[in-house]
Amino acid sequence: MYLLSGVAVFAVCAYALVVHAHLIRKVIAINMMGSGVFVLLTAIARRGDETDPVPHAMVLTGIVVAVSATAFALAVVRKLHEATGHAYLPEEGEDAPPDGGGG
Amino acid sequence: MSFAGLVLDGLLALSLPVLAWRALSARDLYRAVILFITFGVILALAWARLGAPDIALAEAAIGAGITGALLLNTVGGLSRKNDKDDERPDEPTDRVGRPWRTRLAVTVPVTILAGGLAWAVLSFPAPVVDMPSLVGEAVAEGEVSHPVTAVLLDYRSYDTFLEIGVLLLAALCVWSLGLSAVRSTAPEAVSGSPVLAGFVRLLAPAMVVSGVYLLWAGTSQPGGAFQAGAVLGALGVVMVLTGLLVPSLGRGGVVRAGLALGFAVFLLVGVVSMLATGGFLAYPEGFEYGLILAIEFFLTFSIALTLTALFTTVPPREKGGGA
Amino acid sequence: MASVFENTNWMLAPILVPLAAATVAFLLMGIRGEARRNAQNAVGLAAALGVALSALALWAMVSGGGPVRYELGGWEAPLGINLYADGLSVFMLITTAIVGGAGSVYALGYFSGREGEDARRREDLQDETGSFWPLWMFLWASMNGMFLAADAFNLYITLEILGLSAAALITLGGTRMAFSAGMRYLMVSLLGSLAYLLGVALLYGSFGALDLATLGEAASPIPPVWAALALISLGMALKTGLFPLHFWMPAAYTSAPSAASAILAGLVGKASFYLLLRVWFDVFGGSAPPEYAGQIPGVLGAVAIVWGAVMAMRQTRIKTLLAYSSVSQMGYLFLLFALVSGAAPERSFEAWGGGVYLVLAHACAKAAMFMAAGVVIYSVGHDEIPRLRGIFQKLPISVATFAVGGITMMGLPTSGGFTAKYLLFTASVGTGQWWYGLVVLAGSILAALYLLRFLNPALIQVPTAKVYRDAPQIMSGTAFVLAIFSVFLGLMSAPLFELLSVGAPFPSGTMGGS
Amino acid sequence: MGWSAMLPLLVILSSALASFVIFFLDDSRAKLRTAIYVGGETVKLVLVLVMLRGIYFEEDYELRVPVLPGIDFLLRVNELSMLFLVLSAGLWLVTTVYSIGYLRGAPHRSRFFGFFGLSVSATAGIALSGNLFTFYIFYEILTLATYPLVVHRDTPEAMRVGRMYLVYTIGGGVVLLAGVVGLQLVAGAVEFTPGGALSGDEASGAVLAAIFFIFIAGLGVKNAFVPLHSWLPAAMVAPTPVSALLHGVAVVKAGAFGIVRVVHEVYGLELAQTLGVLLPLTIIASVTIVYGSFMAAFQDELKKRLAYSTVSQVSYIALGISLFSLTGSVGGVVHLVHQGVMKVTLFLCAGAISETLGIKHISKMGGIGRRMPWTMGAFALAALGMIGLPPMAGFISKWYLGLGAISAGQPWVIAVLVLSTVLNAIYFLPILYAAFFGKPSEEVAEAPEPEGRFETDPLMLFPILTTAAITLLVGVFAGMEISPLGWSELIAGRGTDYEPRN
Repeated sequence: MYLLSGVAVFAVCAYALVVHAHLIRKVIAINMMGSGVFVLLTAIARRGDETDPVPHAMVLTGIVVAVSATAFALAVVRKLHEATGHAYLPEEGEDAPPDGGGG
Repeated sequence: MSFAGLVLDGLLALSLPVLAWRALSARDLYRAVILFITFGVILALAWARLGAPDIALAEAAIGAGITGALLLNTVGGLSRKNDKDDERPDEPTDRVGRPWRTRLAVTVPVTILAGGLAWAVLSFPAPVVDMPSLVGEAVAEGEVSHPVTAVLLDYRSYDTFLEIGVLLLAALCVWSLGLSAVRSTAPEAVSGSPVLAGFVRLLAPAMVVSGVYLLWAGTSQPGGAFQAGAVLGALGVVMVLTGLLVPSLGRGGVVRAGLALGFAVFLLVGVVSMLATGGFLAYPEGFEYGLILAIEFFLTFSIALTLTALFTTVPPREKGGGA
Repeated sequence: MASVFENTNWMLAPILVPLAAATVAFLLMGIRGEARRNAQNAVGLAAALGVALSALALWAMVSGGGPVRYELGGWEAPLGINLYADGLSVFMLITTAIVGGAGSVYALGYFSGREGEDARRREDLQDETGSFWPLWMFLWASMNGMFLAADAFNLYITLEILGLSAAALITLGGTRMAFSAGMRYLMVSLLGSLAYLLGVALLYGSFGALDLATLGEAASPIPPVWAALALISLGMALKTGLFPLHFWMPAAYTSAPSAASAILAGLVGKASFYLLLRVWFDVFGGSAPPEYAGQIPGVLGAVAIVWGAVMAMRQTRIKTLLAYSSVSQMGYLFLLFALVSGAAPERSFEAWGGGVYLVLAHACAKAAMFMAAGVVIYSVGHDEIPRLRGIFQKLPISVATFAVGGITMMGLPTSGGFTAKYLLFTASVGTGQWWYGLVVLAGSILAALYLLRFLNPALIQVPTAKVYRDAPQIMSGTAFVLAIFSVFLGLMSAPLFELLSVGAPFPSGTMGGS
Repeated sequence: MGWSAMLPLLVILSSALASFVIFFLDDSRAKLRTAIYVGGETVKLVLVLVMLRGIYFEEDYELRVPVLPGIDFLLRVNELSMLFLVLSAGLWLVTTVYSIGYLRGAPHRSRFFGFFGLSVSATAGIALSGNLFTFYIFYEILTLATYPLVVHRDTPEAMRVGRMYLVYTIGGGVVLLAGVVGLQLVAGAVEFTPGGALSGDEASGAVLAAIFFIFIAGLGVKNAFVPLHSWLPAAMVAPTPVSALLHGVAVVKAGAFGIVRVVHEVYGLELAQTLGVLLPLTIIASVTIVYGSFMAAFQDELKKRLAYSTVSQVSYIALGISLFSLTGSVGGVVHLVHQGVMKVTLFLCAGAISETLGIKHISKMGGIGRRMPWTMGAFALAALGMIGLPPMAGFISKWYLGLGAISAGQPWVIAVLVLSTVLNAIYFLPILYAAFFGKPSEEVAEAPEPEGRFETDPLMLFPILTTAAITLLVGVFAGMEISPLGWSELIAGRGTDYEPRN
């Protein structure tokens, strides 16, 4: 049951990650995608007679890694917002103007 | 499993993807973040049900708590700037990114992905390696009785070592951007409120005590450096929000040393053990418990400090501690 | 001396040395100005030396005694985490030692720019926060850690360190474009790692182990394994920048500071490619991936070769030209999947070895070329080709570096690119898939065309752009030496292939001839 | 590794190392550069002569280094190598001396001489390669080393041509590589063997024939077979010594030499005949000969006319090789040398004229023979040789080619030779006539008087006279055993027993 739940969360967020343009939504999507994997791992840990601690350790590690990445991602979003006034990534083709666009 | 339990599990399992969907398609970003935090809380519940109290604790403190605070902080920072800059005033509520054609084009592969994954997870074979009993045997012989802690700090200590490296790296990455402090997103009344500050002052010792307890308990029951560090990190965030801690946290050198401490101690223990026993992170006989506890102590400190630093995002000042 | 090299603790040095250096360099960030730069430079160079020495030690160890396994914490797999070094691992370590070492030396000069010399737009040469060295050391450690890892989850952590530090290095560029490129790379990288992690979760769910060797023994063709392989391949193809997943690459390589671009383009993409090699050929060793599966990366790689080259021809900046050239060159790497799973198993080592050799050859040449581009930007303030007509008169060494590095792109002798492409071509004809061979050959001509796009105007004798300041000799010198090295790589292939054959997934005895 | 193994390598390195050193010299240090250069050349020539003697007495020189498992880097010397090596080393010396005069005071001389030396090193490598793989490596190095020479003037026009040059030659190289790999896969490592390395059992005849034509297509670019020739006239933008190098010694010849190697020492005449690949080659060569001659007649720019002449003349080599006849082969191989000497002379003259008088077009060369008698005398000698006037070098070639055509049963080739000779006469004789008997053109009349004792820079004049003399001598003394002809007979006769020597 939780196996499928994890898969569903992963798929929903994968969809949202591509569809939504706002970077904060993308960050949230990636975070929850990770959670989907973690749910799957924990569910795997529960399959046998006794609980398997190894996936638990993996998830704990994963959570810490996720918060680290999120913190950096959000900081870049802020920086981008400072520099450009919005929090979107340029669309394909916009990001390599001939003069480098670096301003 | 009881019927009630089954129903609860079903509800939790079902609500996770639904909440995810709701959060990501929420009307505005604030709502999205709030739904994200709710998702985290439900997730913590689910983990508790799945027999993973360690993860539930960590998720509540880090996944929902600190990540949520980070998101709120950023959303607040962005919308504040937008007040001044009317170029895209509607930004925080924006949610439509792509025309329907693109959406359809994305839906098809995602559906295939979901279907394929579901098929895959439903056809798991019986595992070749019986990992639980392997761990069980090793724990029975070792000095640390809580299996998750034993895995984290002994059998797979190298992973944990690198993971602390990730935390340190994250702080470094954030600082490399040279951001200035976000003015506290909490309403003025909150950050300046003496009542709240007083409450936090009262709360702080309690949280420190619970953090230390978690740390110590971790060797024999759920808890450990991560949970303790997460709780203390959350405390740090609250203290920054209420103005009890300056965003730069203190003198640069001290903060830096504090951040690197956990990683450095881990590295040092690894190298020393390599010299002593010939294997990296192979604890000498009899020192296992003490060394793990020592590492955990420093980790807790560094994790808490790093989480707080990741929240403030402000590089430390090199001279004096003024914000 | 021999006994010293037999100590398997050497295996940790390529990881721990840069990690320790990263910590020290991080602490040194607190010092200001010249003193910090000097101190960080010293730490960085010491680490580069350490990595080089340990890579050599491992070379000696692996060549002498075959693949080495190291049990971390004294715990046997599958309970504990192992490190594992075979020929491929050591080959990759040597690659990072060479290119990373050169990148470090280059950075000495690159970040020595003084503030306020000129108000014109420049790359941020100051590295005001002193972040370059610690970030780069983390990045280096993560790559080396990846090459030595024998544990699926451990690989995930190294992937994350790699992604974070690489993204931060891109944002060091400090421009608007650098922030968006860094953000895009970060997203791509996180998505790639998550896909990988999900794949690992599926494998753990199937077999209950994370140790690669254990997984390799247990692997059987069942749905979760296919799904895992697909997810891992997708994630790594995304991070490597396989067409059409290369969209993040041009902006990322272009907007990073050139010292970082050289490292990113030279090494970072190769790390995820390495992981693909491991997973396909060592973990699943031909048991799980169906014969035709290799055609997918193969065909995409072939398209990438042509597409990247055509796009490169249309660029007006040196760095974007080089970035698209990377898209094209990365395509060559992916050909090997089609060639290895082809009908003629005796050709497999050729294809595999050719691809791996191109990793080294391309890393050296492309890093050198990015370094040369950096010298141009440092001196002139931009890298726009139309405004660099006749720049050879002012910056002969850098233009020469570009030209010499280009020999590898074109796959001409005696460069390492020649050796690699020769092998790939032989394998494609030998397995009856001559159409891949045609693409390999066509790629050489296309490479000549896009290289001339810069070389032609650069060599013309016309009044040329003003040089605002002279780049430190160490920058142009390093780039040139690295480029020259790449040209002679073709002559040094014998010992390197001997190394590669240690623990290789394919027998090497049949190579060449029939 | 003994002395005899190192000798071939030293021959290549002597000029390569000198070139590397020269790259790092400042342009102004002409004396030092010349000293290094001449030093390298002297060493090289001595080594070549030592080897020449050794080969004559049937010593072996072989250096084998495994590069990839199963693939060797192989330098091995045989009579054919020596022929090409002596040609390249000798003419290199001459053109170098000439270049020193030609480029006096010009920019980027260090770059020029560096790549000049590298090109000749690559040519030496081509001559000494013992297998196809090694041959290919040097063939491509030659491409790269000559590119900077072609674009030496750095004008937009030069860059455009350089691009064309690179695309053509790299394209050719890539096709050649396809052939090399194809043969490697079919027959394993193929080493050059007099009389042919292949037995014909390696694969079906169709496959071997296909690979043969891949080789011809790849080598045909440098050899400038029609329709792959258009880079050659365009490459005239290069400084004249470079043109001389490209036409007489290095690039075009590398293609021709490669064809000789492939036909004679990879496939062998007999196998090639059995596969039926010789006749198509004869036809391609014939078409190129006629087309080149024809085009040459329409050029007014002297260097362009010489370039088309090269297109035509170089294919004599392939023509001779493609005749299933010992005599034909001798004619082809000997033309490798003869054409080189004659064409270098012509180019050096053209360069001297344009440098001294600024004249580049034939229509302005009226009366030039009176202003520059020695130069034009040399030009006349070489041009008459090209036409095939006895006893000049070109006559010997054509004579043997004609005999070969008859003995190979392809008498129509005679018609090609005659037609080409007529065209040669049409495009050379008017030049000679105008130069010596025509009315002085404005440019010639207004040209300044020579500054010194000589009509032009002595460093340019002496090389011209030297090569002109050689043109005459190789023809007059063709009967001697060590003449190019004698040597070619030696080459053609090895490993063959299908035709008695005539």
